[in-house]
Amino acid sequence: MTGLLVLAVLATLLAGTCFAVLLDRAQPALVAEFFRSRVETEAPDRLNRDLAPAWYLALAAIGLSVVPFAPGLALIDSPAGIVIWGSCEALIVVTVFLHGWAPNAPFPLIGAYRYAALALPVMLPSMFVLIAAALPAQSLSLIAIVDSQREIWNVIRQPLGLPLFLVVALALTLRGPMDYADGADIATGTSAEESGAARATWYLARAAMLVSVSALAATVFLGGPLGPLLPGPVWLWLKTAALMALTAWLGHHVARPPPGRMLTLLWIALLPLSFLHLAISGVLAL
Amino acid sequence: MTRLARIAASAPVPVFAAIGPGRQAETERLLARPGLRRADTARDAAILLVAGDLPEAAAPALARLHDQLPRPRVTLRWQGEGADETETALTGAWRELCAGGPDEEDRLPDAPTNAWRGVGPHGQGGEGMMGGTPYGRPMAMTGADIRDGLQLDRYSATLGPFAPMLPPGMVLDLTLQGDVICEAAVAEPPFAQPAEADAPALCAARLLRLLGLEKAARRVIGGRRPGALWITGAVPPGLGRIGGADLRARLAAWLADRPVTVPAFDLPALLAGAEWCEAMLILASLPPSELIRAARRDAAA
Amino acid sequence: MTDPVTDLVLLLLTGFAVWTGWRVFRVDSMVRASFSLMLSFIAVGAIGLLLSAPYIGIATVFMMAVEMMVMAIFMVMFMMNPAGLNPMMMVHQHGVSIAAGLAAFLGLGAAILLSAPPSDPVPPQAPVVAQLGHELLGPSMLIFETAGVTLLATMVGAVILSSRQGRHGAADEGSRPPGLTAGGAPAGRTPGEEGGPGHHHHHGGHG
Amino acid sequence: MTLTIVLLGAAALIGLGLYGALSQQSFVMLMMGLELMLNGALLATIGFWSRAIGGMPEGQLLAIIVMAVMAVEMAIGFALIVAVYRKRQADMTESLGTLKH
Repeated sequence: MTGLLVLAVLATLLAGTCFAVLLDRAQPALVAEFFRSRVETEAPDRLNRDLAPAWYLALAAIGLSVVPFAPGLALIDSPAGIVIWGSCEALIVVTVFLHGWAPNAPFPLIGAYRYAALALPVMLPSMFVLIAAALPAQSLSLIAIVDSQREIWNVIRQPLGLPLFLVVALALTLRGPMDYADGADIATGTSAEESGAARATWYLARAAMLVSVSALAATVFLGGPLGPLLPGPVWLWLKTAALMALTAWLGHHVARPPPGRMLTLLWIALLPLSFLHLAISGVLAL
Repeated sequence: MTRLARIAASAPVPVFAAIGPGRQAETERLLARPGLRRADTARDAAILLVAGDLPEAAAPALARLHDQLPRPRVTLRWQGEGADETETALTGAWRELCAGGPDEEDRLPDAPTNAWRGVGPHGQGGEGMMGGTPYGRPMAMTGADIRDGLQLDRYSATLGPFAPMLPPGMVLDLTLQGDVICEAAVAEPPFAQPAEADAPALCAARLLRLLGLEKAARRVIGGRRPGALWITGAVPPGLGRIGGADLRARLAAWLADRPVTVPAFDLPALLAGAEWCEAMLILASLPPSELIRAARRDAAA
Repeated sequence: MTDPVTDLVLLLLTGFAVWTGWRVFRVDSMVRASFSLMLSFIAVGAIGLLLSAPYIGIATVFMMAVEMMVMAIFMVMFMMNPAGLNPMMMVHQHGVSIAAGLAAFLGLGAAILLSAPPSDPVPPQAPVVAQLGHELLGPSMLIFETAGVTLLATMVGAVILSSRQGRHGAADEGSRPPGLTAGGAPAGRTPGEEGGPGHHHHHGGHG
Repeated sequence: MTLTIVLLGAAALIGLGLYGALSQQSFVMLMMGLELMLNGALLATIGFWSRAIGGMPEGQLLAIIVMAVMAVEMAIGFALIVAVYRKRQADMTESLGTLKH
């Protein structure tokens, strides 16, 4: 059974990554990247530079492996599944920072700094939203959260949850309005010095992360594998794909404000909003 | 030509443009075509497009830029030809590259441009671990902070003339704390551009690119609606205010296809204290003609 | 509960935690120092998982990743050599410190080896996370709430301490208390007697 | 056996942390030493809770408290560093002869 689940996680990650690349219409450009060489910077932190994409991928895999593929069936069946996802989020920030730190160049470092400054406040709404979803389930386990949505999905029971989490998803996958690590104004920031396979791997890792963020959102807000007729995994894949498409669309079609403005929005608007969301969900869950 | 290489060749051509005097508008329109992709960093490009005749002073910078492109790479010069021939030339060159065509050697030796000149216990220059100019680069030193007085390290750098986020030809001497610009001085004004560079569509597209809306920028240059959300709302109100109008107003005017004129302004004062992204937005929100006039004044002074 | 495999993994994880903790003071790059400390914490979190404390273990990873991120940012802000491009050893009273560290380790180690702690492992399949929750919001609620209030006070205090606005003016200008008599000399010491802002950059020589 | 390994590891971490806290000149490195000691304390707490007291919930509570202490130490520590640096441009323990202006 475990072997089957490992296979399912890896297959989902692989297929989902391909789907994400298709969503960005980036497949030929991606292939082309692999034909190109890497340019060395002066005195880089080689270890971290080479490991950052690998860590990003690994975190995507871990994040996906807490997601139940069928009711009561997840690879990592932990009583604190949501906290595992939370630690993945925290480690993603570290990974992106290292990716910008490693090349020892100004624009990547600016990107890394910006991302750290923006992602830490994003972490708070994410935690509130996830805890709010855990309240009706009376458990931190994602399996219990899925079971708690048998009558009514969280997206209806807690309408603010999914929109708030989409912001988190954009931040974790470095997309569009939340792409403060790799923006155009700093010459693609943490990737500014990367070329060839390294650049392509970083992009692939971001695509893989889009898969696991969407899968988690589908589990927490759309009932994950729950659904009529079709088997559980299929429902999970369908919902994940839908959320991936939505996130990618937002990434391509929403403008990115300067960091200062976004910080203000995060602290002044999003944080109180997620507080409110948590309070309401708590009262409703009583 | 292998199958993979054929797929790669079908990708939009990654071009990094070194735009010369008078060629900004044409180049921007050319690179907005669907078959081409304007790389945000030289590392992401395969073809270096040199548009127009660059002044002699820019030659060393061009050589450095050329060496920043990852190999295999190729340089194309765009003199008088029409946009269509150039597009065909670019696509052809890209095909050749993917098929393992000719590559270009580095133009500069892969060595520091300046001597090491280090003193101090570890030869990094300056006193102890501070100061000094190893390899001709000034080490970061603490300096007054313009926001809340926390005196952290200042990083000084010279940017341009081909920096993708700056107007072509512009060279800025910047002093940064983190991503906040403490001091900005114009070392070289941008290359002269014809009035066509002030076309509302092009100006709007420059801002849209900085706002992370690559596709919208292409659409606007193609004369269509940007088709994106929260464009003017994303710009902080009151940013880059010159005379009556702020950046938001100028962007709105350009999106409505109305030309914008701004009264005379002091560029360094406009940039000092701005966060990096805001500063780049401000630069892109000034019509090239006005920007060039102001920059020339500062460079002369 | 003492199956050799668990013990071996434990041994490896503990060794990793200690080794990364040692690296913290050996690497030249401050960022590497922060993140090797993070690795040490992550190893401890993994040990927690292994010792059937899932929530504590994972929460450790979560908290420490964020904390070390902040730590790294402060490192780059304040250290003169964050990238570790130059070798760096900034220590004082080195011998004493080594002695104290060794003494602490040996003392505690001796205590551990000489004493016989009771062996009463967690019953397997015990709902430890639920137990923790009920404990936090049940018998120990007061402790839990106190911790919460302490954290709130910390936030307020941290903001006050780090903001520029001092009690009697901008902090970096040396906020001066008002005079004891109207228009009299400010109370307290005058700035610059000792350790005033003459101390620009002691970094020299700490190579 | 298990408990002994864990406790010895904790002791080593505490020793290392003490060394760091005493020897480092930079405030930030000094705080790393403190964190390391707390890390050892956390490890010992987990070990005892899991192997010596039959999983009494109070043990986990103590671990939570240790983490809260870490958070407080970090926040106040960095706030103090910023406050001192504002006044003295000093990030070295030696630069602090006095705690007044």
